[in-house]
Amino acid sequence: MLGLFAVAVGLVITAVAGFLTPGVPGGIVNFTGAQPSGQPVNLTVQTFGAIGTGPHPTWVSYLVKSPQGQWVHSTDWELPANTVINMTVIQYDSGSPLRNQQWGQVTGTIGNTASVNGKALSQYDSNSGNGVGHTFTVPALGLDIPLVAVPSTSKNICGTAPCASSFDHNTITFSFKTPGAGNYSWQCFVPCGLGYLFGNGGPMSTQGYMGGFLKVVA
Amino acid sequence: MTISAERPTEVVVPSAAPPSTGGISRTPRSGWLSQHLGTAIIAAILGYAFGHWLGNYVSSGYTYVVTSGQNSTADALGLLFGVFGWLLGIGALNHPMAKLVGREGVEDAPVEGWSKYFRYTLDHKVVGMQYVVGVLLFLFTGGLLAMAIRTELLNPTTHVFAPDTYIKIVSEHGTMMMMMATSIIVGPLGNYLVPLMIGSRRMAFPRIEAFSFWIFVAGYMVIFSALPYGGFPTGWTGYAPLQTQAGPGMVSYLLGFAVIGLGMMAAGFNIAITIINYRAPGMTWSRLPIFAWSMLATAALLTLATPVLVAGGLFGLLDKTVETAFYVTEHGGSSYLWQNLFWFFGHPEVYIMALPGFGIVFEIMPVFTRKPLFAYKVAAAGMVGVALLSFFVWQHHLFQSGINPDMRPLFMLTTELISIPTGFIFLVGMGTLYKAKIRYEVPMLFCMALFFNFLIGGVTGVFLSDVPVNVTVHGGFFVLSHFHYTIMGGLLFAFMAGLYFWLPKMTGRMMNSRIGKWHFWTMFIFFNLTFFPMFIIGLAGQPRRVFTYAKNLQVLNDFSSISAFLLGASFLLFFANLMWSMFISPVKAPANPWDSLGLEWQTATPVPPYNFERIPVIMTDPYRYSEVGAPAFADLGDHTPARSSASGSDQT
Amino acid sequence: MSPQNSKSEVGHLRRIAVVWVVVSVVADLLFWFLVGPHVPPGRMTETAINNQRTFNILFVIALPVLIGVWVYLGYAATVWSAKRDGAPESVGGEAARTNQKAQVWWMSVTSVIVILLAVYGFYAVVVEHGSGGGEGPNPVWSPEGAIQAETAALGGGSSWTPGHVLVVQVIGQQWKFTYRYPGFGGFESDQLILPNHTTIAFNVTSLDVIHSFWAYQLSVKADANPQVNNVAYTETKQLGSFVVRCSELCGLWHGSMFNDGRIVSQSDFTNWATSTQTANAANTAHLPPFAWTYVPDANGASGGFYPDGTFTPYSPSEIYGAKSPAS
Amino acid sequence: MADTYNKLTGPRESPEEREFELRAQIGSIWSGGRLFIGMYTFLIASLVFSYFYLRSSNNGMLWRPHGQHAPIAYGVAVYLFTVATALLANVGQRRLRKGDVTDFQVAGWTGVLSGVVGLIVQCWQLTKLGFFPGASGYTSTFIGFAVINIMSLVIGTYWLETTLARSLRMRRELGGDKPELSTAPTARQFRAGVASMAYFWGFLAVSGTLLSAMFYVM
Repeated sequence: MLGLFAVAVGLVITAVAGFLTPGVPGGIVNFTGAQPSGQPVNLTVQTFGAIGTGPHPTWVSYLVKSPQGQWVHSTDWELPANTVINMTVIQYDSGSPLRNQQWGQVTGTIGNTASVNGKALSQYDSNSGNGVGHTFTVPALGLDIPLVAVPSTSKNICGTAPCASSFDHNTITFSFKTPGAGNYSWQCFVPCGLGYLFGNGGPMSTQGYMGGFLKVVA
Repeated sequence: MTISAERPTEVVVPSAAPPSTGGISRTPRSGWLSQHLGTAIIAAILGYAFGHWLGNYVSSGYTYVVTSGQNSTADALGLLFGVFGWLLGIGALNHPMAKLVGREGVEDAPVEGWSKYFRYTLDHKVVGMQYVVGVLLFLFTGGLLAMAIRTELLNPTTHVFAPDTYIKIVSEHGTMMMMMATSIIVGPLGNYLVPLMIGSRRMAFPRIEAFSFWIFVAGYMVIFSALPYGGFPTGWTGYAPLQTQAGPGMVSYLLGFAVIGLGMMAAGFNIAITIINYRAPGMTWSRLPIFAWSMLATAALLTLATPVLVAGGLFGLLDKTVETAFYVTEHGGSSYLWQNLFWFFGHPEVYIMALPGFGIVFEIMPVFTRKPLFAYKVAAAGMVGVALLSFFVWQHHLFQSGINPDMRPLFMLTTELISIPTGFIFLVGMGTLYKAKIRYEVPMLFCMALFFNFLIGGVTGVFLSDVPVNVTVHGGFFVLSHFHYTIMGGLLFAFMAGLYFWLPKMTGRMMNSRIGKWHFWTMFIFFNLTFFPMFIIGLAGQPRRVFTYAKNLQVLNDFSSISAFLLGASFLLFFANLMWSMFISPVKAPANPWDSLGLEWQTATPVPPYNFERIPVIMTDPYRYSEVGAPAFADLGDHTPARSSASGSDQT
Repeated sequence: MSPQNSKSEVGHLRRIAVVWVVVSVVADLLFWFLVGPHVPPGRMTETAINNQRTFNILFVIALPVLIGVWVYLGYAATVWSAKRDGAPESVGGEAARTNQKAQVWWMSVTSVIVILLAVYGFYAVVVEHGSGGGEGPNPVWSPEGAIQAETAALGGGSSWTPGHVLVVQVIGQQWKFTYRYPGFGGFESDQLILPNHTTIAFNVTSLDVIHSFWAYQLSVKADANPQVNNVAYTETKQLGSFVVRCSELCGLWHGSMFNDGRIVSQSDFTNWATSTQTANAANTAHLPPFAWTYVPDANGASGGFYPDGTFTPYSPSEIYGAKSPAS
Repeated sequence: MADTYNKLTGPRESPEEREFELRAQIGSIWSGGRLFIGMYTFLIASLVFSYFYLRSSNNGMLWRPHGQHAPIAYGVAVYLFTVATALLANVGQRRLRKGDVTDFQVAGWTGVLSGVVGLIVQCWQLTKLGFFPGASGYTSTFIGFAVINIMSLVIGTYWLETTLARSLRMRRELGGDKPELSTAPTARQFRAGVASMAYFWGFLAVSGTLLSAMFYVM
């Protein structure tokens, strides 16, 4: 009896621990030390309609280019504090209107501006044109960039990641300065969790897909 | 025969002459050859596989399934058929199926040995013991999750868990504990003790009773299945439309609550009917042990409030599977609807978790104070009053929600009125202590602690019910601490008191009182050290269920976390004591170790299969501890000469 | 009961009462003067001041109750304990099944306290215009001028001037609050800046699930429900910054759903608002017209929970996140 | 429900004790039937509350746009079958009390048939809906109503059928003329069960009238 009880308890512990182990794919991608201290850090990510692998192959997500040049499926990025980050987002996804057009403004970047395929962007009307695929938003830093979408009528949309640059895409670049050390969550404000009420479930509600942390370290 | 206090004249029954019922006498057979836990597990797995396949077959074309890659319908049907298979496998459906062809239920012969604890049994004592293990498993799992919560809150910015994992843990902890707490006393002690206390040989509906336990276990597995499904993000309150938005883990929550709800209704139904109909001759309502009163009040809440939860869960499941829109405002539903349904159940549920605790304490205190229970009628009236009022207060959970704002003063009044019957409870407790001769055994320590803790929980409840103060304390750590003080500080302490007090009766083995005292003091101290700082944390502005908080609150949070770990250690001490005293080094319990006058102690230990050799006749009021020469509570009839002839030979 | 017994009874109760009164008075005085002024949520707004006072009054009543029970329990535990060693007594104590006087007293006192508290709470809610709590779409207890200000805001083209009620719309969305100022052309911002010495009417709504707008130091809390306008009032009293947190679990980033707000002077506020109005003008043009509630598209971007075309949206208010043209 | 003890191992009861327990069992059947109706009332009240709550809130003017209605012919048929079964169950019980066992059997089995047909029609109706379940508040509550109705019919018909089957088997077991009316313990329990069952059917008829009026008439 005692043994049976011990086995039951052991099973529960194993199961609980197993299901709770932080399951963020890819771990934390470290950008500190990639450059000499104080030098701007280049951060390149791509975003697309379906990750294609893992437990949820149909979900939208991000890949980040590690300092070693590989595309990694991770949304937790370690960045140096008080440093300019030059961020490049290669946007392969089609889009929709924003639920709240407020997020169509570029805010928080250096100069409150970004560039889409080389053209300056400070505000984008998501109700017209191709709409917005995603936004890159760090609420605590006031950082918000609408990631302009590729036309949904396009015949050349990247199906699953990783996407080759031959597919239709928009390249959005902007720079921002990291604050002092801390964990800053970032997320997307386009309701892009398909198949969920308000489009905010699934990938929008699971870390590692449409949101993560900027781990800023001193 | 009318129910009278007269002992019936003893007549020797010629037991060979069967009163022609359709009953079939079954001979005992080995427990492992018939249905038991193993067959239940196998049937549940098969049922799950079938249901999941069926769900995929039916719904794989749904838009939401195609685009999200997750199929709530398949998961719901899988779990539903899994539960069905489980009941089939354990044998819960044998009798209902036999009834279809007109067979009458006949109990199987009791199974000897350990295997009876893994079967669908009609013996309320076995069900009680099964429940002890069941709720401890629930408690242990929920406790592990609590440790995980406090680990994450050690640091405001560095995270051990991802935010979705953290919410998953919080939700799972809350839901498991709430489910467990509704049954923690009704299940083990209610089922075991009620027939013994009212002098009955049986429960009114033993199959419904067994059903309530096995569906309780099924509920545990269903709610546990939320973890592999990815958890659910709503906390134990499951607010829609977040509920509708969530992934398939939410199905486990909705179905789990519905399944546990079935168990709660079944348990409450059986206990209420038993107390109403099976009281021994002479046990008038004013002679009913106070624990049975508390069980009756609780059972009323269990049976009447829980259907509302089941209906709410059903609507939620329909929203998630066949895409109705009960809770989706944009499609003509209402997010307020769930809040109303949930709290209409939820507030009576709070008292489902408080009343059994009072019952236990009142039952135990007279034994250790050597005094009658002070103001017995006030105690019973207090419990019934709380039960009644609890149906009229649910909107105090919704003061800031914008639902019926002009009704707030009314709900503030009804909520504060509940303080009056709750005050009765304190009057009774303090009156019983007055000029007592207190013996500080472990159960008594837990009883005294309950009054200490519940007072804090109750007084902070008045703060919460006040609309102006509620603005600050609603939805924060203050309310979190408040309900931990009432549920854990009240109910769980009472449960511990009950276990230490009655385990000697249930198992025939004494709990070690030395370890017991260590367990009590560590639990009492670290419980208060864990949760008292949370009042301050809450007032300082920390909302519930957050993984980040203000940096200046780290000291208090860390203090609370470390105390929580020590509280966890105190529970390990309890488990160690349980293992040690029950299995490793058992000490045989005396027949009546606490000198109790309660009926349950008057029958033999271990309790004979049908509790009493003769149905006892109740002679007087309970709790006449302080009167020298008071008549015995009950006439058990085993001193009559007829006994030997009745039990001696069948053939007379 | 023998006279000797009844004497000792009085003795017990008198001792308990003396200790209780002394400790209670001391504790109440200490609390009221030392702790009371620092009790959250502080004194930044009218509602905060009122709610702090209510909390303190409740606490001053609660302390003697707590102390009374604790003193009694402590007394009982020490004085009325049985001898530890020796054979257990099978009977003992005194016959005290019930005591009419004690019961009547107890019930009367608890009833009076409880009803007084409820009456006081009712009074406070009415006089303090809902005490900062969400009052639903049609507040029954609103401060002077609030209804006119809100009616004007909805009409559009209203402009705020110092001394009047400021209408601020709080929009909850997963996972950020944004704020619209109808008095300044209806611009939307993720910053919450408020003028000092002004009555504020928060109109709280949500674009998706239930959130709860909790401006901690302002002592304002109102749930944000989709398609519900939940109104809460306060009056600012001090300059300074305050914290806004979401206090209703709303999903993944619930814990991150906070921001700092500031109370600034009226002229600073006007400067900030007008300059933001200008800076955001291009974006404001694309926002839906100001309304109390907005109809979020339940489906989100291209393909949602419900199949398209299965219901007829009818919008008495404005739609955030239209489906067309992009999809 | 009311189990008899296993004769080999059961307690040795005196006749008084046996009579005492039998009365308790009959009392349990009586009070259990009433309590079950109480529980069921709360379940149905939740649905009624939802109906009127959504109706009065009329969120997004989507309580019931374009006069949506459920297939009314099917609905009326289900209602009539429910009421017919309730009548038959009650008539049967009355005849049984008067001593007419055959009438009870005939009425009962007709009632079972009527209940089963009602159940089939109710399920059939769900395939004939002219609307999407989530189209409005009315359609949602209607689906809830249909599910609860199926549940009620299953429970009621099952209960009715078990009493009839019990009556048939009792004849074989006890023999004799009209053993259902004898003083045998099992017969006394049986009669209590029939009374509770008929009472429950009466309750179903009343609640069915209310619900059908709500969903088909109002």
